[in-house]
Amino acid sequence: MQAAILSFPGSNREQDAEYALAHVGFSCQIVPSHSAADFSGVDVIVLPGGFSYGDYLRSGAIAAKLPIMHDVRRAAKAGRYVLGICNGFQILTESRLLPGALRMNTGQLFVCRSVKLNVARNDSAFSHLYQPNANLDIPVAHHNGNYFADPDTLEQLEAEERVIFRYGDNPNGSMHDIAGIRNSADNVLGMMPHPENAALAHHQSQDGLKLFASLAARIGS
Amino acid sequence: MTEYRIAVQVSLRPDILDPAGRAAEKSLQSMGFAARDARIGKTITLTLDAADAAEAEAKAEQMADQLLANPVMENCSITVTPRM
Amino acid sequence: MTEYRIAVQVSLRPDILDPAGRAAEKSLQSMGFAARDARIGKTITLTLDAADAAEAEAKAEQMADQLLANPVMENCSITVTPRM
Amino acid sequence: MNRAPLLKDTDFRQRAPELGLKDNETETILEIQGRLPTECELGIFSAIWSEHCSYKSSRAWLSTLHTSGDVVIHGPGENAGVIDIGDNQAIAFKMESHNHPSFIEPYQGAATGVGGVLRDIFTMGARPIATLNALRFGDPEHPKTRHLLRGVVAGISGYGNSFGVPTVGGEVNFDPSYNGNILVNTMAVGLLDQDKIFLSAAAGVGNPLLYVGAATGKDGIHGASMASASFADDAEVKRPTVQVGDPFMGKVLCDASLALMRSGLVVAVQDMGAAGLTSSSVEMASKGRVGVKLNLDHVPQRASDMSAFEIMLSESQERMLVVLKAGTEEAALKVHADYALSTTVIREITDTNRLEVVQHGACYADIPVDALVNNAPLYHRPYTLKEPEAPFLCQALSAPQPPPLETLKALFGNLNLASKRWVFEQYDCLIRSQTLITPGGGDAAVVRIPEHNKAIALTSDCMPAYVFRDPEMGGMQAVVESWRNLIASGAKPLALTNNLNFANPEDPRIMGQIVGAIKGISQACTALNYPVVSGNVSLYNSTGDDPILPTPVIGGVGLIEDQSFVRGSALSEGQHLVLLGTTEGHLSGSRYLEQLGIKETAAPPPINLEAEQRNGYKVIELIRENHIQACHDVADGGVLLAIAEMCLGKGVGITLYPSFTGAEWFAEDQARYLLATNDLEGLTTALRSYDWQLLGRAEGDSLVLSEGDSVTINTLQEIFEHALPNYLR
Ligand SMILES: Nc1ncnc2c1ncn2[C@@H]1O[C@H](COP(=O)(O)OP(=O)(O)O)[C@@H](O)[C@H]1O
Ligand SMILES: [Mg+2]
Repeated sequence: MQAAILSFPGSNREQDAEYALAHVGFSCQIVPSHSAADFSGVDVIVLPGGFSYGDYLRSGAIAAKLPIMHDVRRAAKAGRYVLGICNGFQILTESRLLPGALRMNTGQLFVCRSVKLNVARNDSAFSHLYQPNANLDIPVAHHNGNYFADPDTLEQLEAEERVIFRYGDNPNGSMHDIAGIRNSADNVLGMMPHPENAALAHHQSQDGLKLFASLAARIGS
Repeated sequence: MTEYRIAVQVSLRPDILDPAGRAAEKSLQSMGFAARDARIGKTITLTLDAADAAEAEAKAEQMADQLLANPVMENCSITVTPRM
Repeated sequence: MTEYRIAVQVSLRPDILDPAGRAAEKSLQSMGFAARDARIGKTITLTLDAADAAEAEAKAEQMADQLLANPVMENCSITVTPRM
Repeated sequence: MNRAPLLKDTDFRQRAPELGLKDNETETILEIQGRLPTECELGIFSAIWSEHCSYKSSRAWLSTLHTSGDVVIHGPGENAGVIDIGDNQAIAFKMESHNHPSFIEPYQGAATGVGGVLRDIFTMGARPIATLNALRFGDPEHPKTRHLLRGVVAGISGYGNSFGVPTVGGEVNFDPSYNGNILVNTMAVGLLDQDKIFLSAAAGVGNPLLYVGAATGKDGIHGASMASASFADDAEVKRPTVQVGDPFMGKVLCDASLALMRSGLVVAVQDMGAAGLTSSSVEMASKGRVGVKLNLDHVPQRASDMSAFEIMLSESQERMLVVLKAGTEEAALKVHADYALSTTVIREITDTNRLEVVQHGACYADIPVDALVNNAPLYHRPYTLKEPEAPFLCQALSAPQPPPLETLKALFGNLNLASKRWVFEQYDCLIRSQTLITPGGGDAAVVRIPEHNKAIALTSDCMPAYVFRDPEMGGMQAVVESWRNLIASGAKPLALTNNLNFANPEDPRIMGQIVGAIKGISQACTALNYPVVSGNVSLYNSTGDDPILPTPVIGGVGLIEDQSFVRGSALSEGQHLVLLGTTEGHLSGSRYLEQLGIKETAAPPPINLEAEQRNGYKVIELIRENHIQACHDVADGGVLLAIAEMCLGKGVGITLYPSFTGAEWFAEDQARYLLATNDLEGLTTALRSYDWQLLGRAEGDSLVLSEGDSVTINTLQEIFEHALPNYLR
């Protein structure tokens, strides 16, 4: 199983993602974002956390305009899995691979803490190993994690059952407590919390591990 | 070619709550100013060469659409002034 | 008392580094726009009651000085328009 | 080559003091140069001889610190201290202040403080793995305090989180003495291999000198000197401007620098910190006993009209100087191109031992480096040591005193003791995926070393109220408290860095505080074999005539050889709680008296270094033999507060047996630890011949005193957690 972890200038959780992916059996390569990429041998593309381009202008906005995002879009169309975590989620919305936008937290402060995360759907490639409605402890670490979409989009997301994770104790003002959503083909997931920081034996929680394991199981089967 | 100074004013769509504006408003009020309806937007200013004002404006609009504003949540308005 | 709409434009002083402006400019350039000297400022708009425009402007200046801008690194300019 | 105009004698004598130079220093410049200097030369002298760069008031005393030991690879003098943690690995660490800039512009001041100390770390070839910050603000009700607190914390958060280094610990305190002069001290910690340490000594005549990173602008020109103003005709242009941090560039600079160092092309590296290009080039030349020739025309510039003086003294951020092996320029530029980082050759290393600065074909400075460095002023400033008063013990308090639980609640609501969650939740403490103990979880932060079973513990400590009452005892106390915090988290203390924040050293009483504190630090370090490997001195911290409390902050690093030794401070249901150490009832400088509004200046709790060693080494052993499962040192606030803090961790209550009464609960005697155990018998057997007492057993949901008074842990939790957010609402 092959994972490609994109590294944009200013990404900083590439290695955190690699530790968790490697733990469930992926072999990982870190792919710099400055040239075109060939994802044909890759099972999952990960857009990691961080501050791509300093998060200047808007989080994820500048990274979303890079040519490599065309390759990501093509790979997603071809059915490869794409996982955007935190800044990765912001890049996915800015590049319209997922709907909506991530605004500044209502509290206006960066927030790093463990949150209660509810698995709203466990029928996804990214969540099928979780119990239905499982409650997880997973940390967030972001300044712009407040999910926003217009009413029609929200309605559509709910109707199509595309909200995969919801906050139990909403840390940022996200609409509908949205913490993570998928595309309709269920191969692209964006989420603000950091499952890779709740995955290893020495972490305070291991509740994020099943996300990576779900993917591994789906790809391996 | 003329040099144009472009200002792109980006503001949150009016139907969207602006917590930063609210916070500034509250601080102002606690300092004794009876300010209300405060909103915070941003202004990107830049210089551009173009044949005429119409071209400058068209380019500015493209820049705003493609990068400077996110239509999911933001509106923008553009002013173009030739640079002397 | 009249209602006034106040806009306080806060921009970094020209000799101060603006990393966000730089990043936006570079991105625009790599998208094919020949933009230069990009700077990002913010605009605070709010509503205020005052006897006349002069009072509104004076109050706006105080607000800018005391909270909205830090004069060691920012300049600001104020526009006041009566609200119809 | 033409020489830039020399200053006229009258201009020289007028400008020198404006740049902070004293008369005798001005004369020395004339002697060294054998003529009047150029404006640029004068700027260089004043920067290198500023208090900040030359340590002219403190150097004589700093040399008395204990700086050697088995673990020390590089002590003070390099960009950061470096210590041995086994397996050919080392830790580089350092603390730096950014006090004055943070008062002027809290966000950028604090942010650039973080950026600066991170550069000190990666300049040595180390990957930054953690930062801490020690913050001191004025009276909470002072009109500026909220704004400064918000701005500083946001600045640290903004820089550190984006750079991608976990901020894992620190301290936040309030005292009116900081009203006009806050303290913002940041500690950075990096990991590197012992055979890949980079130093700043330049070498190799003819080797190219590389300028890496951000362009030079008119930022913080001459920030290193206390120069007030007006070098020029146009005051607006020359007004010292604020430095703006660019964490994105900082991270790119770090990644690219480490890559370049791995490439084998690099001879020496130096970051541009205070006094920018001046101090970095002088330092590289001086350490390597070589000369440096700079062509300023090749220095990337943000403004078009910068003078040689401005370029040499700019404190623009995110810049480094690198000496390359001859002929490797192309290869180096290629490494940097991969990171989209701009790099330029700005000339070379020479054999002249002179600093030569060229701009527009003219020579703007030509100074002998050895004379510049060796003749830096050194002052043995007069000092008066404060005679400590008699101690203040519990017995001296007149009855009646408030019920202990009322005091406990009041203390938890005191911003100095309340939860700092509002602060540390703004810091990403998890990035890198290696943090084992996060803020609030234990006495020290603990960060794992990847691919090993070991970890390091980190802490920062100081009790200014003690230092004020007895500088020597207070200096010692800061050292032993950091030592205890490391031990309580499961570590063996290795070494420390320090940030000595004091007021005006020209006042003999303040100089006495400096001397006393350094003596105390030195004694404690020697006794505990806990050397100082790096540090920083920040003087002239006062508002008008009001000095800050003397604040020598200690940043400690310890090693946990095996992750199973890591201990948090949270008590678990069923555990027994034991106090190790002796309680005599010292109250001076305590939070208790502060809370009661009792003003005194009596001697602070004394430090007994033998008792510290005896108890500290015992706790190290108890943890390794797994006799204790959680541990917490008793610090300000005393035993009852420390017990309550242990209860808050997991929300478990405790029933206390008869032990202390009244004010004794809040005494701040030193060398004490709270030990939580599942196996009381094993622990007490191991503690035979130690002074200990059994305090209680963890159960229920309340803290219950033996007299029957009780308070629910929930109540305490609410007071503790809400104090700071309510204050900032
Ligand atoms: N500025 C800060 N940054 C990060 N963590 C902080 C800061 N201030 C306090 N903390 C954390 O809050 C907790 C409590 O701080 P403090 O009361 O000073 O601890 P202690 O008394 O145990 O040394 C510690 O874990 C400390 O690291
Ligand atoms: Mg403490």
